[in-house]
Amino acid sequence: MTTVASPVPATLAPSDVELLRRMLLVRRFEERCAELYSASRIRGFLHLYIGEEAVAVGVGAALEDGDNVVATYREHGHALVRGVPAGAVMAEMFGKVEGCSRGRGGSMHLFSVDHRFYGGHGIVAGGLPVALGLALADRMRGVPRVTACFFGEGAVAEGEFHETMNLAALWTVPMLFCCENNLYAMGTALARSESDTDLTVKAASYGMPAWSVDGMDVIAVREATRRAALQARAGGGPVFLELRTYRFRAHSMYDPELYRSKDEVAVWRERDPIDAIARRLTGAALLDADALEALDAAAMEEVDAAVAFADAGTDEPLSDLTRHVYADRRGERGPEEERT
Amino acid sequence: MTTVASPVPATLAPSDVELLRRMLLVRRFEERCAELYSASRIRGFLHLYIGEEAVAVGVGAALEDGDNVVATYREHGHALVRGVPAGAVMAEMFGKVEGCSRGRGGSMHLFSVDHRFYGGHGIVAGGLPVALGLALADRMRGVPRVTACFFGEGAVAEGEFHETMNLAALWTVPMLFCCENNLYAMGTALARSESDTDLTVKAASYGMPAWSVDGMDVIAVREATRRAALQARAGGGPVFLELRTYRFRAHSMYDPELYRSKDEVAVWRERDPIDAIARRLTGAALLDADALEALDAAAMEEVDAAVAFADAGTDEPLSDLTRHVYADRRGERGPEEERT
Amino acid sequence: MTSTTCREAMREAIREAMLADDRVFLMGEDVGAYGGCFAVSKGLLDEFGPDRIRDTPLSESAFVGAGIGAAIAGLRPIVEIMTVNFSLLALDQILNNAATLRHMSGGQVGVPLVIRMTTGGGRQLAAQHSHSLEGWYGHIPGITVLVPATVDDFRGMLAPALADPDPVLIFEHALLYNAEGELSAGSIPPIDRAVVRRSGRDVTIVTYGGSLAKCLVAADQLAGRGIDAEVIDLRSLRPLDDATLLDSVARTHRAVVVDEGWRSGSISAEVSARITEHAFFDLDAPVLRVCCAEVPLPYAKHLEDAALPSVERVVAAVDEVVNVRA
Amino acid sequence: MTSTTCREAMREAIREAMLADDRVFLMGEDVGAYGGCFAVSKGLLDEFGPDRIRDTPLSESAFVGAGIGAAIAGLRPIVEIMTVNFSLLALDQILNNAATLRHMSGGQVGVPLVIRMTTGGGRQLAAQHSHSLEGWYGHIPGITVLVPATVDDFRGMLAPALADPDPVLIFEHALLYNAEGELSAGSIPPIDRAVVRRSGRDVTIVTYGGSLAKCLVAADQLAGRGIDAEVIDLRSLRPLDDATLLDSVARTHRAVVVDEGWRSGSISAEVSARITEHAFFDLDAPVLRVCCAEVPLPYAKHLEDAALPSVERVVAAVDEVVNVRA
Ligand SMILES: Cc1ncc(C[n+]2csc(CCOP(=O)(O)OP(=O)(O)O)c2C)c(N)n1
Ligand SMILES: Cc1ncc(C[n+]2csc(CCOP(=O)(O)OP(=O)(O)O)c2C)c(N)n1
Ligand SMILES: [Mg+2]
Ligand SMILES: [Mg+2]
Repeated sequence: MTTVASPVPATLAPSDVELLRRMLLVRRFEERCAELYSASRIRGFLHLYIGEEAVAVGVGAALEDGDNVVATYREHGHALVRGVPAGAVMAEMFGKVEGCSRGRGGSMHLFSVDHRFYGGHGIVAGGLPVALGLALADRMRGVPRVTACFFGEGAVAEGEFHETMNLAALWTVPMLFCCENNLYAMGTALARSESDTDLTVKAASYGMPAWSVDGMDVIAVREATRRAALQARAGGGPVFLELRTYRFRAHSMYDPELYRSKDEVAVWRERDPIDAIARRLTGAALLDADALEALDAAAMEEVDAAVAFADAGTDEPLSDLTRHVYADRRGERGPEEERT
Repeated sequence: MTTVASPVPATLAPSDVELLRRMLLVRRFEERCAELYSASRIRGFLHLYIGEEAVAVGVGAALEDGDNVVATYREHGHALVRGVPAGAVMAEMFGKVEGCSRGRGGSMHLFSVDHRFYGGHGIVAGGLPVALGLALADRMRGVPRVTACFFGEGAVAEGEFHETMNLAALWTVPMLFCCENNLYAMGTALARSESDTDLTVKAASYGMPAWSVDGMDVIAVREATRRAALQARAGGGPVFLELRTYRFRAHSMYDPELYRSKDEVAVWRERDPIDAIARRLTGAALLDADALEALDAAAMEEVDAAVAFADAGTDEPLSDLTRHVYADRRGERGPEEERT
Repeated sequence: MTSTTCREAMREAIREAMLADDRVFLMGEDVGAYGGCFAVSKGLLDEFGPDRIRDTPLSESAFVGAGIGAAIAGLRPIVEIMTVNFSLLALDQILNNAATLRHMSGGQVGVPLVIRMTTGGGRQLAAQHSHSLEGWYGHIPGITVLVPATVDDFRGMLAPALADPDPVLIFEHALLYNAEGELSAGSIPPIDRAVVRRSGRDVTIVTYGGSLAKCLVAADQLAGRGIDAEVIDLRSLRPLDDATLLDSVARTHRAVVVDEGWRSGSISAEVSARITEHAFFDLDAPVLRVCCAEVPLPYAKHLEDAALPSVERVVAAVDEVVNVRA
Repeated sequence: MTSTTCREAMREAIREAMLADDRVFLMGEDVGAYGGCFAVSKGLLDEFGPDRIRDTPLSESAFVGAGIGAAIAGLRPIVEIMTVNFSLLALDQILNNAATLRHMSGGQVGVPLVIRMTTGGGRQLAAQHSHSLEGWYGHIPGITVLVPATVDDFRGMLAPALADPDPVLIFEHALLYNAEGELSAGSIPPIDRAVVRRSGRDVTIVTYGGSLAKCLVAADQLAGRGIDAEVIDLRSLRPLDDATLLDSVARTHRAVVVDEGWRSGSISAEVSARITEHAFFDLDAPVLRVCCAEVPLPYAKHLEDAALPSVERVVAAVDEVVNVRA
């Protein structure tokens, strides 16, 4: 019930290089997104995860293939970590039918049911009740699956968050509340949005175990998530994970960042989660400069390939505009077609 | 911050007889309401407060005339304690223009701005944000007024409750959260609606002081409220009061009470708050049997007079149906009148 | 033929669905221990247990969202919202998620969810308990909006709604629960079809749900005066069955639309607009509407009665369209 | 005359109101430190301080409700909801409280509250950020719904809205913020009046907000082909100014209604129904509607463009009504 730091294993394994690989992929992918946004190839809202990669990668590494993930509009990383192909994600942002949501969702609404990746939600806290329902279904059927739901610390002020916390705990569903506490909701600092800024206390008030984790440390995130998932999967009910992190970039592409100082950002940048894990792997002799370079080059290549894939994508025919409002077999009784 | 029982003064004052008088008035008024409902003189939903009188009377006794009160659909007692004339309340339930809401609100929507009594709200938790706004206005203007908002323990599961708690604490508004914990929300026992049934813990998670009070003890309620109001009025921010009580009657007139045992009700009835204060006053030699009888008779008389007043009330003319949708001066630009 | 009430008909429909498919469960405030706030689910807790007759706390947004998630996961939840008035608290989940997820995910995420709620006025419950918003919900693409008016439809609409791959909202007028009727043998017409409840040649009265009975009474009164009204029960507000409407108007050349929602922006406006769009030259008179007065419903009975559509107002509107001359 | 943008016009309107009346304050997510999510309130925090330019947490229901309470208490809050999409979370407060309290209290409790929010699509923001629900809000008695389309109205509507004793919702189409125009000297017409933005004899195009510019372009194109279209800007969706509409249709005998909401149950349906009800025998053709396709708006630009009303579709609809023959 109390707030505890998660135990971090003393030694790293060779397989932990994979964590670095994933973080690099997410980082390079998003850097390219920013360029493509400036070039007007990507439109709409674009929310970058840069700086927060240890969270999605750490949580993702602790989940099993059969688990469910629900995320926010800042979800490129989560989708990639989940295994959604970078090409399908990029094509989505290009508005192509080869996109993981057929170009209908864009950056904020990545979906891939094949990967049990259930969005990509644009309403703050709006994904939480849906995740509760996914977990409830598993609980009712006795399926040992965990549903991880990501949300920002800003969502904690929303009523939907609290209703969901209570129901999840009351019904002991196998759900992980992965709170990405990056200290800001757009321009609103946590202390200006919560009367008590210790978010784990709120979880505790539902009788839900709540752990605070260094979200810049991918290993710590993974280990905490593992433990939480084990507990939830075994029928122990939901766990609240506060993942303390920071976004290095603006909230979205339109944000003049009036609400925080360059210094503050600089201090956090020194804790870059990619540098951190790279350093530790190097220290443990599991990585050297060449290997790191190779990993980075591979990430770049994957991103290049994704862009090429998206570039080669096709536009959905206009005649399909009203498809997928209802399941296809209902086409014949959909609402009246436009007359003009 | 922690849950504390409120200090109860050792001795009663002669003026405390007034508390008993008010509780008797509320009780007799509502007993008559039940009869009038059976006689089809009152219609719609009717939610009786019988058993819970110590809460409205105790809180009310600690408030000043200039304070604000917001209540639920179970608010006859709160309105009466606030000084809304029994006749105006009864006339409201008779649907008469002499009713405190001109017959438009009925039992669930008593209003009297003259008494700073702001309803009478039918949406569970829906009055809380409004009360927050009333208190915010005072905070912004530096007016030393307190807003007391009543709500049931069932409301604690609603998102609106949590959003309001957080904002009230964050903005340190002078508001009292008066949670009438009568253990049931319609047929839903607290343990089946909250994962943690200690409601004060939830308040604490907002950094809000929270006290649990015996809601069957009118003196305890008054004293706790006094202390809370003092604090709030002085700029100390909101206080959460859990008032532990019980409703002796059905949720509304339609409730078959399948969800609790007769025995449980009987046990609580032994703690009837009116008997309790009468006994204590008698013990303190501030009341004798004759005085009690006289008080009761006076209450009955007041109720009789209220019924007579309501009976003599008039129906609002049909031509006024669309009045009060907008302020009168807007009559000329209201929405299109019905054609047929 | 068996006589039953709309309440029992819906309860039987739920029972049957629960027995036929173990993916089906019922969830909502007080559906279990209390027996349902309108006693629709009375007895079902004993029969199916608390897992499948699932009482929820007062958390409209979370339990509707939970229904969405459970539906996505392959279950077939029936979520009961006590009344349409409280559904506003869940509107984010209904509109931004239930209605939207399939399209937004490019067809991947279907939400086979049924949401039932009571609607309507007429019981002196005043402003916050008397809304008729089913027509308003009809504006939302991605959902289907059903409005049963007969015991057959209370009995028969749930199964096809549960079989639907997309969210279906069923609005049950609270005054109908005690209405009795004979159950027909056989199945009901497809849920997306309007039905002619009374044939007539002189005017088409279009209505649904709680107003159907009033319209049928009005039609009888009109018949006594030689005006032969056809009465159409829409049954579904989204989609609207234009074909049945237009076919009728092509024969009668006059129409009156009756619903309990506020007039401006009502579903009656949509019906009127569609008739005009598609059958303008068939019309001998403007389409008229009989709706709720544009006020939050007052408690006082005489005011509430005056606000709601009445037999008299339907008759008056029909008289007007029948007598209209250019 | 001064050139300005709709964004600056609204900012100036807020500034002016704050300076004129110390009961006025602005409250909403990121209105302060962030500078407003659409930069409308940029700079106001420095000028007025955090008490009156009040940042709120993500709590739409509570801060809208707080606006209601503060208004009841005698302040004049301007509550900003970032976009209409998130207003669904506050709908209980808006409909069950703001719109209802005066009536339910028998006239005692007035709510002089202004709620501003952005609306509309066209920026590839996809389903959950692109709704146009202002017409839907027009269904609710007790509120006023304003839809400014010009710099004058962005500049001029706030003051009368704040002076109104009842809740006023202002829907600002996000694509208009950068739109530039000359501010007229003098005051705007009353906020409940529709305005003829272009006179014409052959057909009436009724529209508002984000669609006005498209309709004016369409009218120009039509003029090139000899069709003289009158363009009416509704300005207020509740109340609707029937008189201006009917006067126009009495002259043109034909009408097309254009709005960005979903077609079924749109405010265009209401406009169509009213024209038919009141001017049936003036009409030479059915009233047609150009609305959003009935889909949650897709991200891909070509699909979004196809879904939204366009100049081409307006022109096509006008062609249809102008050429219609019985
Ligand atoms: C209900 C709702 N209100 C407002 C917004 C606008 N908005 C988008 S992101 C955001 C900030 C959210 O902050 P947080 O939850 O901390 O997530 P972060 O962006 O920091 O990852 C806001 C206010 C929204 N999308 N949904
Ligand atoms: C939002 C909402 N949901 C459901 C209801 C129906 N309802 C009315 S009272 C009630 C129980 C409320 O219980 P509680 O808050 O404990 O207050 P009590 O009735 O015990 O005083 C319910 C579910 C409602 N009025 N509002
Ligand atoms: Mg954040
Ligand atoms: Mg209770």
